[in-house]
Amino acid sequence: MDISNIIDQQTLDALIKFGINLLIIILKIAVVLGIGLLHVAYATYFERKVIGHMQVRLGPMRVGPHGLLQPIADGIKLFFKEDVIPSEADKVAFFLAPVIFMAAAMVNLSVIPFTSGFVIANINIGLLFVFAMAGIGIYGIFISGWASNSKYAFIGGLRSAAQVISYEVAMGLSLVGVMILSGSLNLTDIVKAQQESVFGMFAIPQMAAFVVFTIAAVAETNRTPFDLPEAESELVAGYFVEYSGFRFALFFLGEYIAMFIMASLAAVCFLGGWTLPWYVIKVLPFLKYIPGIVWFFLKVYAFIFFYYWIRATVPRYRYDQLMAIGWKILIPVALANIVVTGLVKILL
Amino acid sequence: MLIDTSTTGLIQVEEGTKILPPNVIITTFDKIINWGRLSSIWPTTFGLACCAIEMMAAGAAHYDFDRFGIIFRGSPRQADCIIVAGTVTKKMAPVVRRVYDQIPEPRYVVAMGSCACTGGVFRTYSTVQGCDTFLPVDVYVPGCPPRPETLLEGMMLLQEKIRKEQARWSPWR
Amino acid sequence: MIQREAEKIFETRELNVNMGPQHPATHGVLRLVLDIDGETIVKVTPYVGYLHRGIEKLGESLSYFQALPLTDRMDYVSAMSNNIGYCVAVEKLFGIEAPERAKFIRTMVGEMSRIANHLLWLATHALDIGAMTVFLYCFREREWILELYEMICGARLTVTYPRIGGVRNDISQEFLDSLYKFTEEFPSRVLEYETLIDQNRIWLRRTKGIGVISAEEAVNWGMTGPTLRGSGVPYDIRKHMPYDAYDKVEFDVPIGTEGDTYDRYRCRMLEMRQSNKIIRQCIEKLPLGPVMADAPKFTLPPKDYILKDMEHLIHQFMLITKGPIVPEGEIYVATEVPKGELGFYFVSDGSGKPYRMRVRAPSFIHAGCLPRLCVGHLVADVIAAIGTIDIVLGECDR
Amino acid sequence: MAVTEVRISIHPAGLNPKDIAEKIKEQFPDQVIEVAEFRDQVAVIVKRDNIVEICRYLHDDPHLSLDHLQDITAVDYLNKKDVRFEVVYNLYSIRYRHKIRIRAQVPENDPEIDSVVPIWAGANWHERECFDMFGIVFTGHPDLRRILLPEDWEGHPLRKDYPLEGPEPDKDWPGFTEVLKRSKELREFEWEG
Repeated sequence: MDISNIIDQQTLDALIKFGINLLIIILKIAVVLGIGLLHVAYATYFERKVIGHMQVRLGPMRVGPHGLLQPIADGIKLFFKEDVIPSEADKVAFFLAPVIFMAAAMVNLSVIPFTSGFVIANINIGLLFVFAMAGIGIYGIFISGWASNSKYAFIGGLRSAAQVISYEVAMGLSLVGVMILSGSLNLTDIVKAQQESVFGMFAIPQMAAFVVFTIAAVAETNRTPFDLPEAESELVAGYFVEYSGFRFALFFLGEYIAMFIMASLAAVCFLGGWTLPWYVIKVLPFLKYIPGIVWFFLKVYAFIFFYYWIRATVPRYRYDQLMAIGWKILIPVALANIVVTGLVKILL
Repeated sequence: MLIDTSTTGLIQVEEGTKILPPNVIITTFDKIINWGRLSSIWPTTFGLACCAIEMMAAGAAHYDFDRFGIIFRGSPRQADCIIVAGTVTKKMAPVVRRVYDQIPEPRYVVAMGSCACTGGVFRTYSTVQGCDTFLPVDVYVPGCPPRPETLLEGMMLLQEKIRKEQARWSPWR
Repeated sequence: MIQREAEKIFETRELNVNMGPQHPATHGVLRLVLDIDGETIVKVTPYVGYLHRGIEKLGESLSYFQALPLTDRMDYVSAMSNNIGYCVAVEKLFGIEAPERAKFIRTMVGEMSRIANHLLWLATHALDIGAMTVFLYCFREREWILELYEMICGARLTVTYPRIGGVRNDISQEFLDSLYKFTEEFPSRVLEYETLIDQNRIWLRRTKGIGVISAEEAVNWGMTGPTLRGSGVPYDIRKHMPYDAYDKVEFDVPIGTEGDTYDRYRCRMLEMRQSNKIIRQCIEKLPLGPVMADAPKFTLPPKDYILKDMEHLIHQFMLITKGPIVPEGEIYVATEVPKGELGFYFVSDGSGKPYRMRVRAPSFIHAGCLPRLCVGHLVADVIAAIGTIDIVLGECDR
Repeated sequence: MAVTEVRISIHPAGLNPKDIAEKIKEQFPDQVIEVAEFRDQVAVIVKRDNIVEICRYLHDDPHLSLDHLQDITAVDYLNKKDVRFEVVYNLYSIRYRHKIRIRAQVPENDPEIDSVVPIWAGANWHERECFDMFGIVFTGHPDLRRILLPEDWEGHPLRKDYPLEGPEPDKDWPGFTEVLKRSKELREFEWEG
């Protein structure tokens, strides 16, 4: 039977085009997912190595050459570990929490432009989407804290919810300046706007916003010095204290992916994404032959390295101090930055 | 190679014990999983007495447990092993047992120090004479307290033990 | 009105949180039950005794010489100081005195153990507050001290190097050289920790004004050591009741003013420097001579003789198993260990075993002050408070 | 900087402990039973009835000011003395640098003595330990529970008639025997399937 008898040529063309597009998207998802998971595995290794060397020791050495197989061994072990569900736990919520946390972090990968044209979903509200998903991620933390039926997890969940919500305000406000300058919420457009700007990257005109963003990003991902939800010396492991085996691994994955998202957001919104500022290329013209994705990942990993560096250096804030910084310093600074940016934009 | 159907069936060894006879797939799986387990033994942060200091020293810069993939986890739920580092008193015994019960399978016990092995010098009313009275100990590390190198040796013995395990990942073992 | 209605339906209670005995921040097996209102501490109830091994009872069943190794296992972080405390007390009971060289050696190794203790304290205190790198740095220097211990007695942690009436063996020139090198290097290492945390804003905010206790109250609670001196009370047994060679060396005692966690932290940091100074003076002033008191009735004969002739062997056997003949009486002798005042109270009934051996452990008293230090603060400050009083549960529970 | 280094002088102790003992004798003539001296340390043996008054006098008197309570403990003189227990207070004055030891006799059939917690807050845990180890009851103590041993432990270990190795295995602390029993059960547990 001939297909053209049923549907006309035009529809067929559209269908084939749609099919190809779908295939490309699936391929892209596979690539991004692969990158994401590999990143998580080796981000833990990277972290242990970096912090190890900062602390005058070596980090993993024995598992594979220079401990390179360490994350794989950890993964295998966690996968084959017994899955303990506390008898008093809320079972459905207990199952759901790590999935929500992980999924919310993973979905964010879809809007991150890795290089020119390589983005799974080039939606025009990319920035908002990231915030929305970060907001959903809190549910994972909060539900896990509630469902575990453990006081430590509960306190951790409460702390985390309050912390992430208040720092999301600061982070959102810090990015408003970027939005004003680029006139778009689309992450690809933001990068392009930076390419065309005089400064080459928004980190220079938006210095204050960048600082606020960096601090808020650390807080948003519950990392030292804002790692109160999982403060090891107070709450043992915080909201995931009762999770074992692969469920715990999911939280781990989610955390490192969230870190990756924050780092790439910083790279995209402030450091020019996959592009280099024009003046750098003018001075060192050969650099433009290096593909953009390399620059993107360099910027992302530099930011992640900064995360680790902080972790190895500073002590932990107390809960009320953390909130005070968020509400009393970061948000006013971000607001002032918006006002100044707006005025400059109108006047110029 | 496919599995020979005649050998995959469970065979009765003795009343109540069922084992899966070793074959290529099983042993390969064993190797991979055992390798994963022995390469990342995470003990709980659980110090009881003097030996805990040497345990900390073993985790610190000079001896660096992290080289072996050993990192301390605060929550027993995320740990694989408990290092009973120090004297177990009768008051503490229920707690130690409880921490052990909270660790998900497969779990291992390392008795570190003379006190944890036998009670040591403390043959008194309040001391448990060896934590093996209520815990299944895998490795005994003697010494009062054992040096960090000794503890490392103990952990490597535990690794050897895990390497020889058969099908601990399946219900038939 | 609505609120009152709501209060009828919903009851609000303090959340009751159990911390420990298995908890990363309780320095062993301390158990705290916290009643918290939100994040504020309403009530703290410490439970100790999870490491109660019956050392006092055991000491009463052993002769004076046999009980010495038990003191290592009390405060295992600074075992040397505890040994010295025991030996000083027993020597006073016996009425003998260690020779000059032994006194200087003891002062030296005692101060080494003070540094080792404060390093471990700083390591865990900083780790609890979140500065994890300080932990590793401190352990690096602690490891150095333990290696020096190994040079003199072969053990790292539980040394049992001081003996009743002196020390076990003489020290070598090689050890003195290594120790001198350590004292030259150490102040720069302390500076390294200080660059990491001393003026760190987060550290300051976490420690200033936390766990404040006034001088009168601190004395009333029975605090001793750096915990007391942080409140501004100049009480240091090394100065008040000098033992060993402390009256022959010069050193200052750091005193705080505010009585908060930060002042106690500063006190200990400065104490490390002072200890370093004392060690140097001991090396410089170290006299020649024997290291064991010439009192055959009360001290063990040298090992060489024991291995060679029968009389000394029998003598040693009798001393160890039956103990020396001690005059009847009672004695309380305190020494300044890194954690505070370590007192030994002996009642002797004339036999070779103490009739009553009582240990006044500073950690025990300090753990009792925890509720006083914590109430009204936040959960995170409990961790800082546990760190600041520097307790070791082995000593606390005995 | 808030923390300063001070040089504390090494000067001789304040009052001679014998003088302090004399003062106590003057103040409480009917309370003091005996004054014992051994190696320059003086102990005043007193009756237990007015121990709080004696301690308050020693603590508050401006010339004595024994503000630092070093230690409270007890000694069990089973078959050695007529009065079985003695509660021992070691006191020290940080300002004047003198010390004294007070020993209060507590009979076996009525092991009770007044608590000194109102004078020294630090006495709290010392007295709890005494109660735990000797079974001496401190009346007026705010929170007299066992401290080192579990609450439902039987016997007082530091009494001389308590065996060093503790009770027989079957009479052991129930918390521990329960653990042993449970671990034995779990060890013999048969896995199904």
